[in-house]
Amino acid sequence: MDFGSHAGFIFASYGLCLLTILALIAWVRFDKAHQDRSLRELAEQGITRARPENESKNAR
Amino acid sequence: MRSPALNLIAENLTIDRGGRRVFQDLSFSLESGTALVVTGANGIGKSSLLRTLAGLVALAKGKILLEGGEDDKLPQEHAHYFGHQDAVKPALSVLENLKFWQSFAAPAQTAGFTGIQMTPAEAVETLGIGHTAQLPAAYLSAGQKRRLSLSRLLVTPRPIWLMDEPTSALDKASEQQLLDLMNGHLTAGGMIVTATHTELALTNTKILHLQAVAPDASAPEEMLI
Amino acid sequence: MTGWAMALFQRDLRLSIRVGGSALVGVLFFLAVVTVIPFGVGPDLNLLARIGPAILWIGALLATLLGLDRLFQADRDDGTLDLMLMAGRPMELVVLIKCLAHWIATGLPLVIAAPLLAIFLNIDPIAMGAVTLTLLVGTPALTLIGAIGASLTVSLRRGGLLLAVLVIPLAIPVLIFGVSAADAAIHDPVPFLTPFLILCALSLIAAVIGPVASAAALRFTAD
Amino acid sequence: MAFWDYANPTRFLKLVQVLLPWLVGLCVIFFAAGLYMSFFMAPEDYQQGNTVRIMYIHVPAAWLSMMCYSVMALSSIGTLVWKHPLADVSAKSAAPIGAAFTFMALVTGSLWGKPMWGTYWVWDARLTSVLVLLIMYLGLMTLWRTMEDPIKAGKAAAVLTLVGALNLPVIKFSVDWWNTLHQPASVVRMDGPTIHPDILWPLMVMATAFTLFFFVIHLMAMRNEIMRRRVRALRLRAAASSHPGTAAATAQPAE
Repeated sequence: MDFGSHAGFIFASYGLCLLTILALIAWVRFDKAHQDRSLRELAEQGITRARPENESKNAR
Repeated sequence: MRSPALNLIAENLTIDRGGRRVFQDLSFSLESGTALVVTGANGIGKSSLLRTLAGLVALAKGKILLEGGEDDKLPQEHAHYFGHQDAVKPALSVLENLKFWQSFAAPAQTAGFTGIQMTPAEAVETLGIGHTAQLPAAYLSAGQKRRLSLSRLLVTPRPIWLMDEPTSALDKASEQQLLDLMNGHLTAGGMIVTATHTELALTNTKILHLQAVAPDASAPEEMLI
Repeated sequence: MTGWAMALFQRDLRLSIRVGGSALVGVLFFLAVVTVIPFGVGPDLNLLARIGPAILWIGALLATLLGLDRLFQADRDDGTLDLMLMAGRPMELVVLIKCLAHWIATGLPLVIAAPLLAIFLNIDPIAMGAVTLTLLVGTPALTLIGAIGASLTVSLRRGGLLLAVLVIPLAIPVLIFGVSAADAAIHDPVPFLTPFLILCALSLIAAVIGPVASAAALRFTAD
Repeated sequence: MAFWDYANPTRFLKLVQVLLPWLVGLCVIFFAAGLYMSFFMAPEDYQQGNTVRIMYIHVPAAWLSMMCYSVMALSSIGTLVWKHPLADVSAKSAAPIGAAFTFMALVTGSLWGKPMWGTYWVWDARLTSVLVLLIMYLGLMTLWRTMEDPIKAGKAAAVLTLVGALNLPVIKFSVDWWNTLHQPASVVRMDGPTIHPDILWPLMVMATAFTLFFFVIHLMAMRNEIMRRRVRALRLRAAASSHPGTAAATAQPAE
């Protein structure tokens, strides 16, 4: 299909949007991996959340 | 002697600072003419307790009441906070510094508290820095600045004094002077909450000892998050 | 003004006059900004006359931002801010009075210097008057809006730059109407009064929002 | 009330776990449909030719840049009024997403503008206020980064967000002083949309896709933020070691 003389602009816009969306996805993924790793490292040192689940329920 | 018209009550105070629980469920009450001496190891939260009573740190739980205080005022507006910082402006003269605080801080008059209001000149005279009255505060030594800061409590009568390490930067003679002032304040029906490492010879004291408890029993709410 | 308010006002004014000559630095910075612009755009006097009001306004905005970081920081550093919070006085009013004193010490000198700097920019007398008038009405708004940024960054060691970034978007409306009012006086696309009255309204709005937001921020960052 | 139950971060995380796959699936479907419609079904505009296709991403991005700020403003009220821990998290994690959408709206807007007006940038009301919005997003993100204590930073940012929310209409109004090159608003009108349904439908589908995408990323970012605060709290506890900073009090009279 033909997008006329402005095809460059159209593809550039869609491309840049795609890139931004991918960047957002990459950001949350990497951030998640990072926090997971930190939590794991802390857990290996024996530092975990001590508060049990049922207690947290009546905390609020 | 006099009826204890004032009663400072703290109920279940719980404080989190920077995502860390400083202390929890701390309760006490304090009557007119009594000093509460807060003791405990470094970093246990003595300063935080005083700043909480001063209304500077938000409570996570609990409340602070002042029975017999002025109705339209918060408890901290009946209190003077004498902390580590002097709040002295070097560019102003000693009297200018003091006159500002006298006009700026609202006095709190309550039944049972008979503390009198000194003029700035009398106050600096009382604390032995009368000869510096006209000098810019920049020329004062650390101890003199401390005393200038202390004279702030004398020019605006308020029944509660919150004093964090009041004796720091004071020599022996000034320390005795400070104790006399504090005892005078108690006799007048005021109350004092002080955090200190040194023994203070006060007339009528209660001790509040802060100590660490097991970590797991007291995870802050923030831990959830 | 009641006693405490007057005492605070006098104290702040005294402090800003005695400490470091903040007014002078502000005016010098203003002069420096106005001086460098012709080097950027060229010495064409007609062009300078046309963009002159804008240059003066931007200069005033930058000079105001420069002095704002000390508005609360000096008081926080020596513990005064804590005592002010528990003095039993409404913090919103305290902020308003501090802003007023700050504006008289740093903003008013800029307004007074504006006509002199206008000469460098080949601005004709009527426009000169208009710019000065808009600055007189508009710079308080800049200080009041800036107070929000100053109280948000009060606990940061080097908050000055961040303050500018946070405040500039909020200051854009003031800039727009200040410059359009001044422009309107020169080559009237609209009557002078319309943007000028909007500028007045913005200053009044800032006099409400600035102290309220700033007092809230100061309370939150107290501990 | 059910809503408050999910206010507990732990439960919130569970809810996210359940919700996320569905949202992701829906989002992908809507994106596929939207892209297909905007490329192959929507007609060329008789004036703008094929460049009108940029609208199908530009308008949703612009819409989300505003919606994201609204989410932050509401969360800020939650932070300041109810002191809700999740409100804080929500506002903080929305900021980068808002900045990304605003950036998208700006870039696509100027790529649309070049063939239409012959220039990448005009200082008209919408473009300018969107640029200001971007600066505000970035400023807020910086404020969050520079303050150590997340609670304090959250409160400071909440104040700024709300002031900014008041400021945005004023900016829009101020910048309207200049003539706007954009077309007047035509989607929302009292007598119904005036643009042709062939154009409107792809636009709606794309807008839904973008909105779903926002929620997916926002929930994931909130989850990350909750974990980040957990890590922080645990590290603080680790640092405090034997003295956890908790204290029991005994008040007794001295002899």
